[in-house]
Amino acid sequence: MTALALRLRRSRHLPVVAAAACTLGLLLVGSLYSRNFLSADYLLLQLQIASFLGLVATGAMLVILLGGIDLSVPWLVTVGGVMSAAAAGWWGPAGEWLAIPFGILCGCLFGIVNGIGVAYLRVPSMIFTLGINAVAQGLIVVQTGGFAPQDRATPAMHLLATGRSLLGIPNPLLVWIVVGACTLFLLHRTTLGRAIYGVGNSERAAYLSGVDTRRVTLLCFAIAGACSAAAGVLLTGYSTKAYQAMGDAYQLPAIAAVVLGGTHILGGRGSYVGTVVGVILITLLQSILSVMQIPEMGRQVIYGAVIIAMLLMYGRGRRHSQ
Amino acid sequence: MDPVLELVDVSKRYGGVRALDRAQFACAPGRIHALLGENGAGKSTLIKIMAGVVQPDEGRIVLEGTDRRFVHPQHAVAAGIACIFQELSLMPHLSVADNICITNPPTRLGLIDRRAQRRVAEAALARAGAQDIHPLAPVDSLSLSRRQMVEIAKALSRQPKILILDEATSALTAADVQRVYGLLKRLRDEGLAIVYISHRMNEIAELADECSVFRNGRHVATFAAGSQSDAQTVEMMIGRDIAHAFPPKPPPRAAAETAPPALDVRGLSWGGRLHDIRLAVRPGEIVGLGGLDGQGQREFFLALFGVLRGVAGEVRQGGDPVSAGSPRQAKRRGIGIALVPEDRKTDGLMLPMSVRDNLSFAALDRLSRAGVVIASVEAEATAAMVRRLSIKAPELGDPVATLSGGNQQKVVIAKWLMNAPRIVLLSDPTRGIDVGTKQEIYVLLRRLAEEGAAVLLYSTDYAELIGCCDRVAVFFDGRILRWLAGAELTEHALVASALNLTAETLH
Amino acid sequence: AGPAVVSGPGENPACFKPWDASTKYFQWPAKKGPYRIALANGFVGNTWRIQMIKMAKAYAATPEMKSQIKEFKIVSTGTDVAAQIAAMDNFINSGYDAIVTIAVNPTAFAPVIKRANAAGIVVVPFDNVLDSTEVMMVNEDQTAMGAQSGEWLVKNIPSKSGRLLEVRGVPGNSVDRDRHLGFRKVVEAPGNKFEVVEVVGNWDDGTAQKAVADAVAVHKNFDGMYTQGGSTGSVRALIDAKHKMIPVAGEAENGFRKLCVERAKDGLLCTSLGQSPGLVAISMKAAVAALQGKVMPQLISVPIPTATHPDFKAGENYFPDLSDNFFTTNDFPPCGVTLKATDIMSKDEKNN
Amino acid sequence: MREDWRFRLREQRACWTAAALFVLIFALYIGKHQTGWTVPVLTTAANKGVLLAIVAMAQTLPVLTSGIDLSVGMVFVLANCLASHLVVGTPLQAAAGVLVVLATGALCGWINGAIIVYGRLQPIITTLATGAVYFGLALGLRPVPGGDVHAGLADALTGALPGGVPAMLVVLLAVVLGVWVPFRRSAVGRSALAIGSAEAAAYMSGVNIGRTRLVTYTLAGLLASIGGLLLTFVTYSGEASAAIGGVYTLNSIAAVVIGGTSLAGGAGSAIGSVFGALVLRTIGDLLFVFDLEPLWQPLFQGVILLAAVSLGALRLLKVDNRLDLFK
Ligand SMILES: Nc1ncnc2c1ncn2[C@@H]1O[C@H](COP(=O)(O)OP(=O)(O)OP(=O)(O)O)[C@@H](O)[C@H]1O
Ligand SMILES: Nc1ncnc2c1ncn2[C@@H]1O[C@H](COP(=O)(O)OP(=O)(O)OP(=O)(O)O)[C@@H](O)[C@H]1O
Ligand SMILES: [Mg+2]
Ligand SMILES: [Mg+2]
Repeated sequence: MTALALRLRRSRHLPVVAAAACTLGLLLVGSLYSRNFLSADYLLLQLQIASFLGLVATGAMLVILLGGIDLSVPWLVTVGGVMSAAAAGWWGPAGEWLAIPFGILCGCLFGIVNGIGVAYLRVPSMIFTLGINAVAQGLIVVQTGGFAPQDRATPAMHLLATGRSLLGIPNPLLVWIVVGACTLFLLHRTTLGRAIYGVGNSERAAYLSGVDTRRVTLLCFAIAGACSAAAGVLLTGYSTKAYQAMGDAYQLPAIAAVVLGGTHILGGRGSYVGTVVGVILITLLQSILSVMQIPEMGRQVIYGAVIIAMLLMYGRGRRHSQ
Repeated sequence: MDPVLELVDVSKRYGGVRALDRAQFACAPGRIHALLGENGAGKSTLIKIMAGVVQPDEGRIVLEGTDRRFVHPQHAVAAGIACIFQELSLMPHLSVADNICITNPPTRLGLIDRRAQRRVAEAALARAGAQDIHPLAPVDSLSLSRRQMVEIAKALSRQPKILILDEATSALTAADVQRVYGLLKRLRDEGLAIVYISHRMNEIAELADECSVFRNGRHVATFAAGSQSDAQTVEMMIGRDIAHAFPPKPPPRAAAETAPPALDVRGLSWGGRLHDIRLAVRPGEIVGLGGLDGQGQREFFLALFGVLRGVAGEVRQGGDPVSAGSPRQAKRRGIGIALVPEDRKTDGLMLPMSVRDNLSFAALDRLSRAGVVIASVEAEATAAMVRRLSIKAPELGDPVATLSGGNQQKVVIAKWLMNAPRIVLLSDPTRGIDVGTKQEIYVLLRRLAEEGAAVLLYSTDYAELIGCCDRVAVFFDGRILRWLAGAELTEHALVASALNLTAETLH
Repeated sequence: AGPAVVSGPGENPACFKPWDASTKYFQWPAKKGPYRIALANGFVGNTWRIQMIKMAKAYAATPEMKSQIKEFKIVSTGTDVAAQIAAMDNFINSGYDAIVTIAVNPTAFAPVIKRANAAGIVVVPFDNVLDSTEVMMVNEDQTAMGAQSGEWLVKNIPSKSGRLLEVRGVPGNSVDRDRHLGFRKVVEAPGNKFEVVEVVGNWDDGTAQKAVADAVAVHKNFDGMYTQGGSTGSVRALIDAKHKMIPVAGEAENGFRKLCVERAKDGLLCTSLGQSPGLVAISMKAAVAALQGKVMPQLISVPIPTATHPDFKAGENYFPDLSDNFFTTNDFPPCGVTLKATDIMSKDEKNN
Repeated sequence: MREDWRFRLREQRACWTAAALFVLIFALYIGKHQTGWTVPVLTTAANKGVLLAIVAMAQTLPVLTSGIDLSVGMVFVLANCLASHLVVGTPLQAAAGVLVVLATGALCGWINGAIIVYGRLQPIITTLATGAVYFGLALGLRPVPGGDVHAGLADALTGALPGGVPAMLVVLLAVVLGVWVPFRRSAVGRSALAIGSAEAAAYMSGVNIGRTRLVTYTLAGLLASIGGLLLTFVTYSGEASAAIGGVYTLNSIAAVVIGGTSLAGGAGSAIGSVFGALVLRTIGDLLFVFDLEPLWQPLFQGVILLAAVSLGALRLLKVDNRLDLFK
């Protein structure tokens, strides 16, 4: 038993296994409250809802792997939603289909600015993305307040966010699966993926190995911006409209999910599978605490305590000079 | 005389490496005790144990007759042991005075008394013979040799009973070296026990009262200075004849002389740090860079590798001017430069990443199509490289941090060989590497050259330069001061030109 | 200084309706117009606030107000209560005649009101108001809003039993508390046998939609729903879950009302009552009246604009062509505030 | 001795830059203000500015050790809620309440430090999580806004002294002199800088790393709670608002950066952060003196914030060894 625990502790899969075990544990606790927590309906719904967070966390993970952090999530999600809906309004029927790529593109542009600030101006990501978040908010307030763009989701967006086109699997889950598969491929099979891990472990060493580390950073932030915006598009489809501050609920859960999935907050280490498990864990935790009507106070305390407890379980960090 | 500090049967392993193996050591007050041994013999580990930085796996530390355990450097400091580490332990953002008094500042009402601290620092600097250093200067504004003096002053300010210096003179200017000699002799006469590590035999001869030789983590012998000849001492350190450590050099070939140089540097300058460097290397040649540490050798490599901004001068390859604005350009097929940086832990490797990922990292462009790594090609290429350099790694998927230092260094070299470079720059590639591995690396360098690469080797180890290189350019203050080749290439000539003996009076 | 407490009745009681019989009346010394009026807003990043700001600007530009206002300045300070207090102080220091405000945290405003009174400045908090009888305020009765929603639900669930879903607002906010208490008082009154399930929706469509979806997935069946805000999202979640259509008491978002009309044939029964961004206009009007020396009730009760099935009328109390996020009720005829919805959130911007 | 000045100035350069930036912006603000340099205007600015300044000081301490404290805002809110319960009644009771509030803040900071030192977790994620816990506790204390505070104390601290000096500035000065200066001048404060500068070197020099971190985070918690206490005096009430906690945390980091402290640690000063905070606050105040469209105000603030934090990029022009970019 202890031997097994020790082996696990040494292997890189401990976070994934632990988070998965914790997820199962949560479901069991939930099922004491209501059988329905184990129903397929409920679980599929959770996966559908987790997809939104999953997309955001995908971008967040890329940035964290680099050793950065992206605090512009809330308003980039809103940018994605508002701009896609607006595009549908501007371009009429053609906008129907252009809307989705346009929204994502807008997020991507903001992501590129993030990347320029972090990679080329070398402003700490924590602070530059904070500034971009404020700018994005400002632009959206001006845009909705000044020009009253359309904010209704197109049918295509609605279908993408709530439909079930394949074997009863929610469409957003399909989207997440596709994005997740691409990310897995990106991280583990491409030169860019290697470069991301390299930069996260030691930007110096990666640079001296002939990697254009600034371009890698720029790309990751661009992808992160696009992921946030894509989540915004899906959310718009889900609630059939885009609205201000729709991304507020995603910033901290995304970071928490990535870290609970075993990605090192200082970068360079982590697997996407871990992030997937982390996202599901966080979504379930939020949902179960909500449905069990735990008062907000208790929810916050439990939420924080779970994060600390799990990280402590993954093993304490190494000491410095040894 | 009774020893003040005694280490009995101490052992220490780092992963697979036995840094110390039941080693013995004792030092007495009023004596300078030299620790001798090859790179990686375990000298630094031994003194780190004395200083409480590293905990021994087994063995006892006896201080003034009582068994002690130093679980934290503070305890050793409190016990009167002051240590100057090989990797300096200064805080670059803090001022000289802050550094000197970091653990035991003079206080008034619980707060640091800055005036008193300044006096302490001034006194310590004066004692170390470095009055020219301003106590309020931030350490990161000082040159390496000045920093080393600060480090010495810092150790002195702790009023130690035992003073340990680990290659404390490696980066000093000649004038400072003399000052430190005088200081150490004075301290010895005041009754301190001094442990002195150096690779320079002349320093040992001048200073030491006693010598202890270590080899591969074992204590080999302790004897009074002067009782053994240099040759005997070296024999003890290396365990065999030095001549066999290096592969034979090929005779100078007439044809090679006329071949166009693989690298032709003309008038390269950078800021105030590199001045008008001219140098040509032909394929098949190993050219050494000598001189004291920090005379611009590293910057020269960085300039060639495209890391520095604002480099003036011309670099030609096969007659065509080339310019690399970044390592990415420098490693391109057309240019084909590889740089093996001296600090493998921060610059050469991504420690938590697997051996395989590290090996293929610099050559991914060759192992991928359209940005997608072809796993089979990668596996084959890395396996071939592991065989070629006989890298000992239990599992290629393990983090490279779990390998021993020598094997890590091999990984750094291998990762660049994957790229089939035409010009290889190596910066102190054998630092902290055991004897056997070193020899393998020398053979490898020679083979690389024979295969047509041009090799530039910077080393702080004179024997290495003499044994390995066809020619050596001695750097001094950002210039090439002298070229040494053939019979001129002796330790004496290297040392003399490294210290720029004719210019010594200027300092 | 501050206003003198006088006896009623006050100015234009149809518009400035006193809260209840015990409401005091205030009178400030009359000042000569035109006046300098400020709006100290907190957060801006949601549709309600944007609509409120545009409403304020539009109302200030009406002929009626234009003649009375020399300068109208709007500052939004974000969510930090200290910054908003400083904004109020700044307006006081700069000698504005009246300050209209939505407090980030109303209990925090006592000291600033004191300073305003000392300077003879009329402060009119609205929407998120204070538990104070020392300052003139404009609001809808939040407890009554909860109670009214509860009553309507009880009335529309003949069995007076079953499971109700309550979607609450931002935790820690007094509006959330008042509406919640009002609602619970009614549905938990003797004679009713409801089981109430409570989730937190943060007055946000996305959050509410998720919370309702979760609740439906676990509890399967509800007989009625009260949602404090994010009503569109709450109903969406019912529709997405293919839950049977039930009576829903919600806020006054346009999207909610649109859904109510659309799904009425499936049995969705709605009442929609909400906080109107138009409160700002009434507050501005009240501020001007006070400055003119009129007698004003201390607590002005604005009627809760309510629309209940089957009285939803396109172009009147909901707007099929406008955004879902639009808040439907903006005009208050008794007050002469008759800004048309399309004037405020129209696509071709004229008043920006 | 002339050289002494040169070194002292160099050490304080970032701090002076922030101070100069503040003076510039504040002069612009006062110059355009309708009433200008008067006691009420200064008092208003001080009441708002000092809160953020103190939270920014709290943030500076962990940042100096190359850590970060994402829970400062939540400790600030928790202290506010606690103070609205405890700092009431007779002067003696109020004083006891103040002590309890400050002790609670220090305890929160100590818990952060203990998890970081003994649990060996990263500060950023540790404090993110503990921040949630502290907010939960605050919500438990104040389910809805309310409470009260000792009015005499509050009036005294938020008003102006007889000479026309805003009392809050005096409080700020007292905190600087009472907490920051002793910290900076003590061995433990210098150890904190040493850790941020080079942790391994500090360890080898015999610096007690664990204890230093513990003290640093504890003081950060204490300072954050002083901020929360002052917020109570400004608002006469307590409120558990996640939004406020978030705003103060993020602004405190921005203030630290604008104040010239590097997020990589090792160098910087809380005085710089104080000016950074005042700069941020004055940027907000510019909205009063410039007639901006209300809906353009958030954009204006965002752009200025972005510009202010990007100022540091100017130093890149001087870098001639690209490896220096990666430290
Ligand atoms: N080699 C080191 N490099 C850097 N910091 C160190 C090192 N060793 C210890 N420290 C710091 O000093 C603190 C106290 O060290 P100490 O050795 O007393 O830990 P400990 O409490 O004994 O650990 P454990 O609980 O694992 O036995 C550590 O938490 C760490 O921050
Ligand atoms: N932190 C460490 N982790 C792993 N291996 C180490 C570590 N420190 C030293 N070693 C290994 O232990 C052995 C002894 O190293 P040590 O530094 O004591 O040698 P040294 O005699 O001081 O050599 P040099 O003359 O190069 O300074 C070497 O093989 C080295 O690679
Ligand atoms: Mg050596
Ligand atoms: Mg050594």
